[in-house]
Amino acid sequence: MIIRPYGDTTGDGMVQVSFTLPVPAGKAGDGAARQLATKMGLEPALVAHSRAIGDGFTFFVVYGRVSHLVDTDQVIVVERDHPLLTPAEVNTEIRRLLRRELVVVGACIGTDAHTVGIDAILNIKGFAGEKGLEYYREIKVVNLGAQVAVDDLVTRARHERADAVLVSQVVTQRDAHLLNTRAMSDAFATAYPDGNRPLLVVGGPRFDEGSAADLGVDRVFVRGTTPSEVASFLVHRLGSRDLGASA
Amino acid sequence: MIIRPYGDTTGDGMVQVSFTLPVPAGKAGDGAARQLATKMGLEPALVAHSRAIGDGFTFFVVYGRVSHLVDTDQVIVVERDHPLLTPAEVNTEIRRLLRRELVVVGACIGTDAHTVGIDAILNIKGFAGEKGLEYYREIKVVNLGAQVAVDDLVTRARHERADAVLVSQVVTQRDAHLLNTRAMSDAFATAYPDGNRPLLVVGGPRFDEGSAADLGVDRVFVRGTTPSEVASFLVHRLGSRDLGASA
Amino acid sequence: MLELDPTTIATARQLAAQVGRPIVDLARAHTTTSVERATLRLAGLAGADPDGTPWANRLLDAVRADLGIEHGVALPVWDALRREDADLLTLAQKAAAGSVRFELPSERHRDAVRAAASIAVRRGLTRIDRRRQERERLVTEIGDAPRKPWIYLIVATGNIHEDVEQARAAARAGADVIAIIRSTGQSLLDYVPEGLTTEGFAGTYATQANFRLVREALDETSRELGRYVRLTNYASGLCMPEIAALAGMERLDMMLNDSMYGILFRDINPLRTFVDQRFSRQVHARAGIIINTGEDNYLTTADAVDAAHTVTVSQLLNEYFAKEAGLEDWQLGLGHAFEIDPDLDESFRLELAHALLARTLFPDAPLKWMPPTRHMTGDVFRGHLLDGFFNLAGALTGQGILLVGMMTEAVVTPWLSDRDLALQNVRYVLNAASNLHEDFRPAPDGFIATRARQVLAEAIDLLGQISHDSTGLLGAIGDGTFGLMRRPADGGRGLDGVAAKSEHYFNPATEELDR
Amino acid sequence: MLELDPTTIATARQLAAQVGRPIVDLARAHTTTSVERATLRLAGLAGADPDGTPWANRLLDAVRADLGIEHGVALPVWDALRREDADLLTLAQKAAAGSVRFELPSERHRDAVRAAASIAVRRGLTRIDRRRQERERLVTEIGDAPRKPWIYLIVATGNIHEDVEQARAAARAGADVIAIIRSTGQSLLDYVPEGLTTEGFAGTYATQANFRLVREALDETSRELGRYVRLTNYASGLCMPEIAALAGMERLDMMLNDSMYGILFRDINPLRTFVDQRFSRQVHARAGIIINTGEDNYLTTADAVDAAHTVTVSQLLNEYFAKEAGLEDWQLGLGHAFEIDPDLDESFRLELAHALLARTLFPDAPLKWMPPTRHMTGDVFRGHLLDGFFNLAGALTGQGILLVGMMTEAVVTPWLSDRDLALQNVRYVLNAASNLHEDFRPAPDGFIATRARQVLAEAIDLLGQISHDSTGLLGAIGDGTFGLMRRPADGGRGLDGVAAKSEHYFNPATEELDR
Ligand code: B12
Ligand code: B12
Ligand SMILES: Cc1ncc(COP(=O)(O)O)c(C=O)c1O
Ligand SMILES: Cc1ncc(COP(=O)(O)O)c(C=O)c1O
Repeated sequence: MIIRPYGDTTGDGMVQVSFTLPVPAGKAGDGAARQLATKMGLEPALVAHSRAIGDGFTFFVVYGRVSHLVDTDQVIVVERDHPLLTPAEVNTEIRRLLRRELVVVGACIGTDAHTVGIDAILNIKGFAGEKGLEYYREIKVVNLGAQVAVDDLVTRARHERADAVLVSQVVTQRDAHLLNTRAMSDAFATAYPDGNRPLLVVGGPRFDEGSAADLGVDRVFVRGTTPSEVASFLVHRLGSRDLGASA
Repeated sequence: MIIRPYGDTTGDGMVQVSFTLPVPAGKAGDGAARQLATKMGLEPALVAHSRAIGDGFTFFVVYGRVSHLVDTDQVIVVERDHPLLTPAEVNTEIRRLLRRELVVVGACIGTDAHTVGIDAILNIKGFAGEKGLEYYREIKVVNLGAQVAVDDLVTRARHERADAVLVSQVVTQRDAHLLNTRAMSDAFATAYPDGNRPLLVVGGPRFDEGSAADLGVDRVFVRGTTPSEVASFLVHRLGSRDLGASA
Repeated sequence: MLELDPTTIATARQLAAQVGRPIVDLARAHTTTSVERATLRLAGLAGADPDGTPWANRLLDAVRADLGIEHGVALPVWDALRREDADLLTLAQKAAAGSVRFELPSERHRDAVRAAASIAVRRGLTRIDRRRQERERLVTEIGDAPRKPWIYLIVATGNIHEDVEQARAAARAGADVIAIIRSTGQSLLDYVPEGLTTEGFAGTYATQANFRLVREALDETSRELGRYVRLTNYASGLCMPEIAALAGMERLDMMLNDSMYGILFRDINPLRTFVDQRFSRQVHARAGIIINTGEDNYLTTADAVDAAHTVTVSQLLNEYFAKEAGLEDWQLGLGHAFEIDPDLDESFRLELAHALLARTLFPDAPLKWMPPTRHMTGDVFRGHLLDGFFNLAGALTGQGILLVGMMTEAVVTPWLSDRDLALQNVRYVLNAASNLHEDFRPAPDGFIATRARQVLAEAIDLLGQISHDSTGLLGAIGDGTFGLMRRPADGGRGLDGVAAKSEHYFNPATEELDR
Repeated sequence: MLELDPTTIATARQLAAQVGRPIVDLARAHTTTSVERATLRLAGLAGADPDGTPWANRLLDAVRADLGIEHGVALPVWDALRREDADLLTLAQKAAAGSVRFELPSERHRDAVRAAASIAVRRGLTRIDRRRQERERLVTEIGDAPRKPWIYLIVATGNIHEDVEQARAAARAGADVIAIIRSTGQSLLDYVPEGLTTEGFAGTYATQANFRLVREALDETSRELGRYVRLTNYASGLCMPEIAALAGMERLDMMLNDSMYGILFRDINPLRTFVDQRFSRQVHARAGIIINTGEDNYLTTADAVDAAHTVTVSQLLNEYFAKEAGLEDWQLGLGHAFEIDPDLDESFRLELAHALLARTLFPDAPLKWMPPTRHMTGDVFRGHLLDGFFNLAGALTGQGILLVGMMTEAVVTPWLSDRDLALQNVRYVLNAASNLHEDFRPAPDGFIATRARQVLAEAIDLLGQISHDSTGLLGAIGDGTFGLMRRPADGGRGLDGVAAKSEHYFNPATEELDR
């Protein structure tokens, strides 16, 4: 289906934009803002507000109509291609598949110390009313906490014979989350024989779900993830994977 | 000069966008939002917020980096190509040019009743500390007020032998301001022999200064206009115009 | 609440009465084309001719051509009905075709004609009575708004069908009152458009069909939500009496109806306006409709601090005129607004002072609290913050009807998302600070109380001047006392539609309503 | 202010002392690598080797290799200096090259060595004293912040040169205090980086050179603006003592310095932290630096309502430790935050209750009031509104240091425009409602007072439990009492850098500071 932004009538295409330009406030500045807005597709573009910040900078609020069409059929979303299981179901699956506990090693790598997110997934306390993975009888959770160096993570994963490694990245300034994630996946790639490494799962509020392949991991989770989504994914993947190897 | 938006470091190109799409909230919705943002040039585009409005709609806030470059040399602004005069100077100029009062007819046309703007230009009270045109000894102001029909405006302009007609348009919904302005300039074109019509000046907070030609008027003023800017423009144009005709 | 000297308050009301009485006398002594058309509409005349001119206008114009309006339409029209023995519509059509001559009934028919007219008009009033009972029933049946202030949201798509959708969405999102903005300029039309309309600028037309469509839709939504959602529109303008009649017959719940708005902001003749507003308010009173007055508008053209007392004066006058027309305290949505320059020191406390003054002067009226508009800019972030403080002032000072402010006030007519953000804003403030007023205790002689007393004193001075000036209120309006708008008594639109009542004047509607 | 029973308050302080005393005894009985390095830095050792390891670390490690740190570095180092008769830097270089052996001075040299060490270290302390006087002079000369609360703005570009620009812009835009955020992870470095730095995530490094550069830039801006603009950075971490020393020597004006933050949020060993924080606070006390504590952080991991009393407990402990270390009331920027779920009923009044409790418990401390962070979302409009109510709460409850909240809290590190919008927000609120507190009178037994008393009671209960439990505060920290973070006494980073003082232990800095 083809749709357009909706201001107050179907198809009006109205959007709001704000940004700062390194120009002094004034007519020329407004013109520069209009130029940028036009390049973004706003036509006409109304510079509704411009305010000087310090000397060299001006902040702008622009309203306008974009002609871009959104084709909802072209939207690629990482939809769950597997059922969402209850803890009980997850436990049974694990027993069936592994005949032993599923070992999950979790950490917040690099210099990132934001553990609330990963704890929401791992700790019993859980998130959004769901209990975390520690609550699952058949899952053994090793939560390494924050600011874990990639090498230490690999070593611990090995030592714990981890089936899955869960990594959180919240700080994204200067793409820290991408750099750290790639460093992590590379390290596992080199440390393990092909196809034999644990499942690599990263999560954080500012990741792009579609970037798993690009980051060299098996799955990327974003804001609002709940523990059961993660657990269901893990058993699903382990099921559809040759287990002889990792055993 | 080539510049880019400034978030917190030079050249980072960061902008904020918000809009509503006629889609239900959810992953697919976020994907649609990302698609639109990408078409606007945000790469990567982070859907920071999405919230359902009613059933069929979702509001999005998106942050991201645009690669568009702004070329400040390409910015066209309607810069004043004439000096900004004091009331005294304006009066002298008028005396020199016309040897009589300059007649200005002002109105808020169509169904628009927003007179504060035009009154700010015409009334003695003025705007931003400047006195309005009524204060100028050599200017005769006929302020017809709000919701004046175009035909009545033309008739009065004729009857007053107006040198300039000042029109305000504040309501812009469904391009009311453009429709009304065009209707007005057409009416004057037909009512007056070529090159003989009074100066046509429109103003309002949501006009594009560059649209004068397109609207068939001599000048467009926008938000923040002050009376002296208008007065200076009038005498400048009258000066650079063959006066025999209008006399 | 503030401590205000009761005698000072009494003086203020007395002066307002002195200033208002001569205006009421004028209103009683005159009639207008719209008053007479409203009478025809109450008697059941509806619909329009092929080019959209309402039959009420066609019939009235015919009568007027023959006799003028100074005797009222009732006598000539029902006399003609007797002669032609036709129904109103047929008569209107014949009259439009020019095949009817109108005259006053002869002595021997006069009583019969009066009686016939009265019966016909009473039908309209009875319909209004039924609609009022219906509202009362629905409110008890379905339930009322959960709290005060009522949350009042504007819808203005310019297409009645989009309006219906957005009105429902707004109600579901938490609005207690929905206002359908009408098209710019309708107030200057000397007739009420007919049918469902899908055009207009910054809103679509106020028509009987549109009223009915939206009210029905909201009845449905009200049931769905378990709370009766109120509907409002605008009366002020050249057709105040007729729109009031239609609103009553279609069970609108509130109407914007100000005694001076049309004069000041639409340049409608003062006399015309005062005659029309009195009749329209009598109809509102009967219909159990809550009126909203327009003092807030003054602060969009005059400074909210300098002109604060003119708002108080206008509120007192609106109260006087309203009560004289039969409205009760609970029906008086007196207007005021949060329009003080936000860059002014203590601006928020000044707003609190003004809001508390109104609250204290009119303890039983559901005050209408308008959001910042004039000082809103394209900085929508700042605007959203200002609206939050407006909401807080509303909660702290116990306002009755809270108009939801939109961050895009200075940019566009509200977007769907603007309304949603605005409602979240209101909900946060009302929820997070709902009972903060318990901790809000302005010192008896502190900044707030002192400012409130000063404004009241200035209001009393102004009323005093007006009442002593021979030209009275009309003179004051001519001098730009309100909203800096100068409107001379003999200027403005619609004066030609006013006539002094003749000694034969008869209008069954006013007879009934004046009781 | 609230009415609180003085004896209840006294009890709370007593209990805090009972809980804190054993920790102070521990701190006195131990030293750490960072304390000893700080001593060397005070004695003038600066700079780093070619791969960036500070000479202070190189020298200390050499000493430690030979003797451990339990005797302190002073005796072995100044004994070696005597033998080698070199200056500190040369000695460090030789030691790094492995060409020096360290030992305790022999009986006959001990006094001379102590004396030499004391003279050297006192030079550093004198420099700190001079910087303090300099600040006092500048504040009187240039002028101080115009009002309370002081407006505190964060700068975090990750490049010190961009930081300088943004710091100046922020000051011109109205900030009274500028915080340069350091790079994530610096707190886990067991050394202080050297030189001007242009990298880092979410901030750049805290180095002596960076401190100096920004302070000088702000001195210039302060003169330009006619008000002394304060500079802040972070002490907490593995190098608290050294950073404190550098901050004192470079005239920083405030430091984030919490007795437990490192333990809870950086998993640094409790013993290490308690020893380091004591020394660092003694240095801050001497430097006339205002500390900011970190209770606000607890509310980012624990619920602001359920855990409200843990904030109070932590404030009381931070106060106890601070005073024991010689800090005075005016130097205690005790932390708390506006972190209650905004969807909670009465959330705003609950915030007011908590803020007033802190205000009343610590009347002479410049409380640090932190903005909403946890409940901020990508809805920047809603966020801007929340920040406005945070600002209002700050104004109503007389907070001392107002951290400016940014609408993009949940999205990015602050943008230039975010700071500007945030400052406008603060300015509007402080200006429009500056004296609203005069009208804010929580009823003695109303919602707010009751809630405040309840939180205080819960705090006293908790302190009681901790003081009766044999494991005391260390046990409580192990159980996740604060911020739901469980940190066992023997866990965490940096324990290997702690040693019990030997009977020979000598440290001229502590001797001087303990006076
Ligand atoms: C709490 C918090 C802190 C706490 C952290 C306490 C702790 N132990 O975690 C404290 C106060 C210590 C802190 C410190 C700092 N913080 Co901080 N902090 C936040 C805050 C307010 C909330 C983060 C949070 O807890 N969200 C709640 C959780 C549940 O959501 P979540 O992390 O998104 O997790 C969910 C999903 O993402 C997903 N998920 C996340 N991880 C994983 C992993 C896996 C495997 C899976 C499957 C799923 C998953 O599932 C979770 C549940 O749905 C945010 C601002 C905000 N409102 O977002 C800033 C924020 C994250 N912090 C920030 C920064 C910069 C810092 C500091 C560097 C300096 C500063 N500004 O304070 C320091 C240093 C921290 C460091 N070294 O990393 C920035 C990051 C900017 C950026 N985009 O890079 C933010 C955005 C604030 C800001 N705008 O400046 N912070
Ligand atoms: C004041 C006001 C009113 C007053 C008008 C009183 C009066 N006598 O003018 C009242 C309350 C009556 C009113 C009513 C309505 N208003 Co109104 N109103 C405003 C408001 C709050 C301020 C406008 C204003 O006075 N600005 C101050 C003046 C000085 O600025 P200005 O007009 O831009 O003028 C300057 C320049 O533009 C320029 N200029 C302007 N005209 C001219 C002409 C010439 C020749 C020159 C040289 C220069 C010039 O110079 C001026 C000085 O610098 C705006 C919202 C806002 N904050 O902008 C809404 C707004 C304009 N109103 C609006 C609407 C829709 C209405 C209504 C239709 C319904 C409603 N929402 O209330 C009604 C009906 C009005 C009608 N029939 O036209 C919308 C318009 C939406 C749109 N973009 O189309 C706005 C934007 C509010 C909104 N978001 O809904 N309104
Ligand atoms: C009292 C009153 N009447 C009527 C209106 C609307 O009138 P119009 O339709 O002429 O814009 C308003 C708008 O603010 C008002 O306040
Ligand atoms: C008391 C205290 N110390 C230090 C920090 C910063 O520490 P780090 O640099 O480890 O993020 C904070 C941040 O919020 C803090 O509150």
